[in-house]
Amino acid sequence: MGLREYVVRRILQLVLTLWALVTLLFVLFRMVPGDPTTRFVMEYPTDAERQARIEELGLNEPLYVQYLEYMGQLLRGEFGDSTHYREPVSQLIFPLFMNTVVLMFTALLIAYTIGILFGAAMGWLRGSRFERGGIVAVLMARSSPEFWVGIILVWLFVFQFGLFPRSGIGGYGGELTMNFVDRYVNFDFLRHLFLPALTGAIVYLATPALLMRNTMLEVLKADFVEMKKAEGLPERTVLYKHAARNSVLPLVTVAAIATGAAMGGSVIIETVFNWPGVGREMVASVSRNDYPVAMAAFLLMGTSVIVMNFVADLAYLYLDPRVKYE
Amino acid sequence: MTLLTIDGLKMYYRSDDGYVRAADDINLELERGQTLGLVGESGSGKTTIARSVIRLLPDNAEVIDGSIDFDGTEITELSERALRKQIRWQEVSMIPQNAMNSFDPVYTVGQQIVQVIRYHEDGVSKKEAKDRGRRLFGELGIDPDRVDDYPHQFSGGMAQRAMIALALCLEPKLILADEPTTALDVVIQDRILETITGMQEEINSAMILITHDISVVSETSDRIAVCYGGRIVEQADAETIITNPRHPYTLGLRNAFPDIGDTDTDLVSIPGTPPELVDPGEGCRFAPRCPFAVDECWDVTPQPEEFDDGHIVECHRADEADELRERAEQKETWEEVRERPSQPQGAGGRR
Amino acid sequence: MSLDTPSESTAAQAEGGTESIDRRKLRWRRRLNALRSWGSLLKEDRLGQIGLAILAFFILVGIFARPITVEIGPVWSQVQPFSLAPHGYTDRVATEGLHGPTWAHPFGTTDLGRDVLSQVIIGTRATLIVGTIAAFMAVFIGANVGIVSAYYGGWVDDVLMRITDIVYGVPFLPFAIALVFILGATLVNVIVAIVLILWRGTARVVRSQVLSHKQRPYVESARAIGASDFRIMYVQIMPNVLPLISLYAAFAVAWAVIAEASLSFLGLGPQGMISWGEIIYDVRSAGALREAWWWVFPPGIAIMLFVMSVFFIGRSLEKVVNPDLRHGK
Amino acid sequence: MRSNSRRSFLRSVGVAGAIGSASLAGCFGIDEGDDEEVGEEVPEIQFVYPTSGANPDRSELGGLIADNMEEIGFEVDRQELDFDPHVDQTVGNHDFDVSLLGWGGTPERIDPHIFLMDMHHSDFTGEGGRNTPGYENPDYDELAEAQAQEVDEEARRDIVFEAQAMLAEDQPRCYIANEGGDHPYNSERLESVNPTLGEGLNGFWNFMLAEPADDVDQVTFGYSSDIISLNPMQDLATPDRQFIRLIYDQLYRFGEEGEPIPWLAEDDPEIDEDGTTFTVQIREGHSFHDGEEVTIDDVLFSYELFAEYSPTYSVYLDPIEEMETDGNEITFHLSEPDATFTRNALAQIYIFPEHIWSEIDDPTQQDDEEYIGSGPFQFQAWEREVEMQLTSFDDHFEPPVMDTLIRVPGDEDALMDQIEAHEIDMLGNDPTPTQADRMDEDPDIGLATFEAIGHAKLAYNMRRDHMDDVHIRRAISYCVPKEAFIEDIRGGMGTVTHSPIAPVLEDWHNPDVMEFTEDLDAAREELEEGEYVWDGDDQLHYPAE
Repeated sequence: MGLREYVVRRILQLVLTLWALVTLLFVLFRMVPGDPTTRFVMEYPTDAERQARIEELGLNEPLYVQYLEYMGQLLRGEFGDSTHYREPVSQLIFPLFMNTVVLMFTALLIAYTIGILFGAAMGWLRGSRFERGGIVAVLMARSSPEFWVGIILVWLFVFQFGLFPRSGIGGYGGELTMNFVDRYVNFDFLRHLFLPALTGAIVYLATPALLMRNTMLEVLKADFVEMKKAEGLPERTVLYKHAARNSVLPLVTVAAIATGAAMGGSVIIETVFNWPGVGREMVASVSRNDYPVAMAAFLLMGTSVIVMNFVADLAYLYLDPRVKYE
Repeated sequence: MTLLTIDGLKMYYRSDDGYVRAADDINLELERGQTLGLVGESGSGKTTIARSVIRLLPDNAEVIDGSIDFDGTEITELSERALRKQIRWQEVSMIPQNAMNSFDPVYTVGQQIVQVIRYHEDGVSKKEAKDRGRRLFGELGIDPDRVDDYPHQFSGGMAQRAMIALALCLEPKLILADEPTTALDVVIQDRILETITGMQEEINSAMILITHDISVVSETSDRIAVCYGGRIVEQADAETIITNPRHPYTLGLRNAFPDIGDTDTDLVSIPGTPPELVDPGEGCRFAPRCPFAVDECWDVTPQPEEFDDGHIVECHRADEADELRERAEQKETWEEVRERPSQPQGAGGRR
Repeated sequence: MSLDTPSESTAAQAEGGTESIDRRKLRWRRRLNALRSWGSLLKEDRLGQIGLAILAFFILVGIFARPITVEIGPVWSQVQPFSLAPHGYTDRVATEGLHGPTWAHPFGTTDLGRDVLSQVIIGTRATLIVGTIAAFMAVFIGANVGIVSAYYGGWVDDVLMRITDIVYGVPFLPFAIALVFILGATLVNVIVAIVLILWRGTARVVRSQVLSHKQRPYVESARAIGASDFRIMYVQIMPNVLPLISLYAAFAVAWAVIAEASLSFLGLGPQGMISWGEIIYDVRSAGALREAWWWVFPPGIAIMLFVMSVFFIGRSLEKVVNPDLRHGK
Repeated sequence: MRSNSRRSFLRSVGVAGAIGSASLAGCFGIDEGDDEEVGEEVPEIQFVYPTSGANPDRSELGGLIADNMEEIGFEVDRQELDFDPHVDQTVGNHDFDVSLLGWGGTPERIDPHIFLMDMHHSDFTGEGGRNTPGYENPDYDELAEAQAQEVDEEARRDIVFEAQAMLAEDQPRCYIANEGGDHPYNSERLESVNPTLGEGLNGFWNFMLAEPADDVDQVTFGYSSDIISLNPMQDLATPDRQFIRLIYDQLYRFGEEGEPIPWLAEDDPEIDEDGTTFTVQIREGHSFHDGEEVTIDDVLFSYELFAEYSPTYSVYLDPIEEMETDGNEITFHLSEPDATFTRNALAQIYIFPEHIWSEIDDPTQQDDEEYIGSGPFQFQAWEREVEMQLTSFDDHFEPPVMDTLIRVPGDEDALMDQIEAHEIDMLGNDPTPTQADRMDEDPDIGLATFEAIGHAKLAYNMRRDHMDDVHIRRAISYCVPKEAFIEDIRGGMGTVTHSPIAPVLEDWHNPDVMEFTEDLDAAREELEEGEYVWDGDDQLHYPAE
């Protein structure tokens, strides 16, 4: 199978998976007991008015019609209107998605930077007390659900030391802008970002650290590591510039997959820190029977997973050392 | 003038079953500009001996006794930092067996040459360092522009030349060449070897050439030491070892390669496996494979004995060498060993 | 490690049905080999030992947390009369609510005057039940999908692997949240939500491992003497991938427990029982996170320890599956 | 949740220690259950109450009520539901026997009309109607209709009292408590706050009168959900209304005591003798946020707009036959006398700028991104789930004290933490008893206490035969630990009630109605009176035929 054929096949598979996700979503959210008008039931004195609302939302159509309409809508790049907020879902969800991306990207960036350095050190010092302790520490972090890590951090940094704000994405009363730089690149935002990002970083640290350690153990068997030592280069140079540099390649694919998965994992962190992101919005919209928003949020998270899995596969193609170096 | 003196070196490896005596009672001397051939099977300790000079050994290696004097510096007592900064590559460089795998695949060869030059020599700019690499490439018969290539873009022979360039870039006093041609095509082997010795003479550095192939060292070395079971069983100038060896193991080695000695003899390999080095006990370590072993050989460890000038042998029957030499040329002599009931060996695997 | 012993099994197969006892012995030996090699590894693996000890502790706590009564119609019998938890998890044992640790209540009391220690002890059960059942079911499905997919290949493989890919595209927690919210927060729904996603990992790795086993001589010779597909898959190949499956089972337990805790934390935990995640949810909804450390730390630490113990065991199992990870010179 | 726990709230205190040892005793057993001289078993009671996620206090209360019901011989099918499914199943589909829900109270509901009419009149028993119990009593219907048309306050009060007494005896619902509360605020940053009846710090007069400290130029207000929409032509949740009325003015506003006071209107409406004509004169010289003057045409336009498009308010405008304007006066001609017209129509319809809204094709869609009104606050900016920014409209005839108001939505527990961390200034939600205790001790945090007019209540589904018996309903009402709910579960926040009209509404509340408090003996007596019997297992049965 040639490279081109592989990529084409992989893209077809991507499309199939997306279609399946959309269909799954549709089925899932049509299983909801009750309907979106429940929330307003007290506001509708008569059945007729409630019925009118149901018709307005198109919920009286046969399921397959609703399904086709939903698919058509998505193909046009629309998510429909929120039944709760009565406004286009896209308008509501994209700022939230951006918030989530910024949060999780920061968390992963920290996790992978520290994880890789830490994992490299563990591999380098194999069999040492440092390695054993490191493994236990990393597993301990990974064994803690996100909410637990978040709660500890809040307890420590907010309640005990009062160093960081409790929740939200920024101080109040500033300019509300969608401009990326104005919105995210300022001290106040970063202060709010710190704890949630750290929570994610701690939980996500284990994968790169352990993987890095394992690939390090492989790479350390390579002749060139011995050679670099023979050249008299300092240990740190050999470790980070050579051994770690070589071990890091397989991690790129893992990082891509983790990025996708993290979008879905943001739910808990966003809930703990009241972060206005797509995960928290999903939980909220599910609980108020706002299908279009819940579906869009779910779809965005699912699409992130699928696309990043795809990116990981392609990255693997280009980065596989056997392809490149032999 | 003596460059390197190894005196009574015992370099052991710790293991769960006890010490592995990888280098036991080693005595060696090397003059400036001279080439020493270190010959032996794999596991004979030749690599350990050579690498002891730069202490490039696994974490579990331990100097039990003895000294290594390199150009007035006691290697065994040197700090890690000083060793790195002053000895490794600056004074002693290395040519490994597999050049391809010995370059870091993610950097160009040029970058790796520049890196090592700039680390050891202060005040050299990147450009100067790279120019030196290009010059070396030229002298070694590689297109200088290829310094910008990645290791995987080189052929095996080219990679080995590039490695030589790397080894010579600091003009070291000693080069440890560890089976530098084994991985290569037979046709290229000789040319590479010539290149190495040619360059070595040019910058007047000494060399320890490690090989299992006695024919390689016979042509290039001034002196040859034969290793067996962690000991140097025989050493002398190259001529003596080739024409007048006294240790049965050397006799056997000589038989294993066609171009030395009489050309019409059949190729004979030495039967059996190298000895167990954990707690080897008393007795000659070669005895189980030696066709000439007598009772004394099993019980008493032979001590080094000097014959002619600098010809040192560890064998109880070294003085019977002439007779043994004749018998050793017979294939049957070695076949007998194979049929001999084997002596019980220690349990457990080798290292 | 000798997980596969093709020569043995080929020999046994070749002898046909008459020597069934020997054959069975060999088969069992092969199965036990993996276990035994884990056992011997475990002797040197401190983390694995600690993991086992913690897990055993939690299992005992779970069993003896409260008496277990089995009712069949009007007849009931108490199969386990012992009660480790001094109180029921909804019993009000203190009149004034939120209070720090005392001798009578070592983990303090909740805002509604309930004994935190009892809640944590009883919460072990939910964790054990969800963890083991969800993991077992997920691994059961995953292993079967993997084996069938790899063994039959062709369109079966295509279909099953496409389904696996699709499941890989579904974000775990959001899916579980949506499903549990929609179907209701019951024990069964929580387990179903977890299982529906969790099987995917096992399916992929088992498939790739079975693919390599499929090529081995022992499978070919089994086929040559006319063994059924079922027999080859489950009698010949399965024991060889068993260590891998048990490794994934360990991880599945960990993920299942974390998922259950996360759902509970969002208030979507199984109703009618208390779990560690739910205790923390209660702390949060009582607004007591700030001061009631005695209430929030025990369940949090319990979750962490439990999952950690499973990871520790997983790590030592991993060394059986992948001997390269073993230390040693 | 917690369905299998055997727990009686008051008993278990102190007794719990014995349970552990008692459970060690038995090993095998057979439940006995043969009986004579009893009729059919009373059907299992389908009791729907909130999950602890939806409402922890009421969830706890639901468990206690169910325990008590079991104690007196009912079999109970406990169904814990989240808010939406709960409303849908009970209010929407009438699938319940007993349902524990609340009913919010806003100033609009200070008038007894909704409580007496919509919630108990037989016209409202349909699915989704507010008469969830399906209470149909012609005598009562008469009273409910009469109070609506009685323009004389004294006379109306008598009718209202009588209606309450009737409801208490019939017990279509069991009114449990007015869940008044405490809203926290930062007393360092705010000199004073002004909690209002039923709304606490969400009240209009709080935003108007809350006084920031000297150097504080913006006040942040937190609430546990975001605003759905600021367009009153859409369906509205209470939090939406609470902010719409800051931006838009009405002819009359509910004053601090809950009485309509002239706002855009110059004076009280002139009502003719038969109560069918209302004339209102509007204030002159007031302008919208964009500088355009507020005219009588804007008023007329707004009333027409609401009559046509507002799903919530159009019903209040149904009695209007004709409207006419003259100078700065508007006259409403009604088809029949309406005692509630001032409260429902004049005080709740917002005045919209005609020059903007007449251009909008579909007023149910929000097209005015600037939200131009004439209210005391001006809309500035809004990002969903993040914050909404309002500033004071300085040209208003009664501008608010504060300059800037920021509304922050979020999870309740995070908001409570934020107020303690001084990240926000005041909150429109009740702290839990734990949080309230903590805030009480915090010198920087004040708690603004207010009374509620809404309540927690049980609804009995009288469409079902077994629930159509008043003895059953009363017996269950005797199972409700109202005191414990307020004192123990809610930490003292709120007041016990027995009537749909809150005690705090002294003008309308009838203090002398039949009372039901937790009393299991009285419950059994009530059942005996209904000739119910118990079998050997203490299960409740109909009498033998």
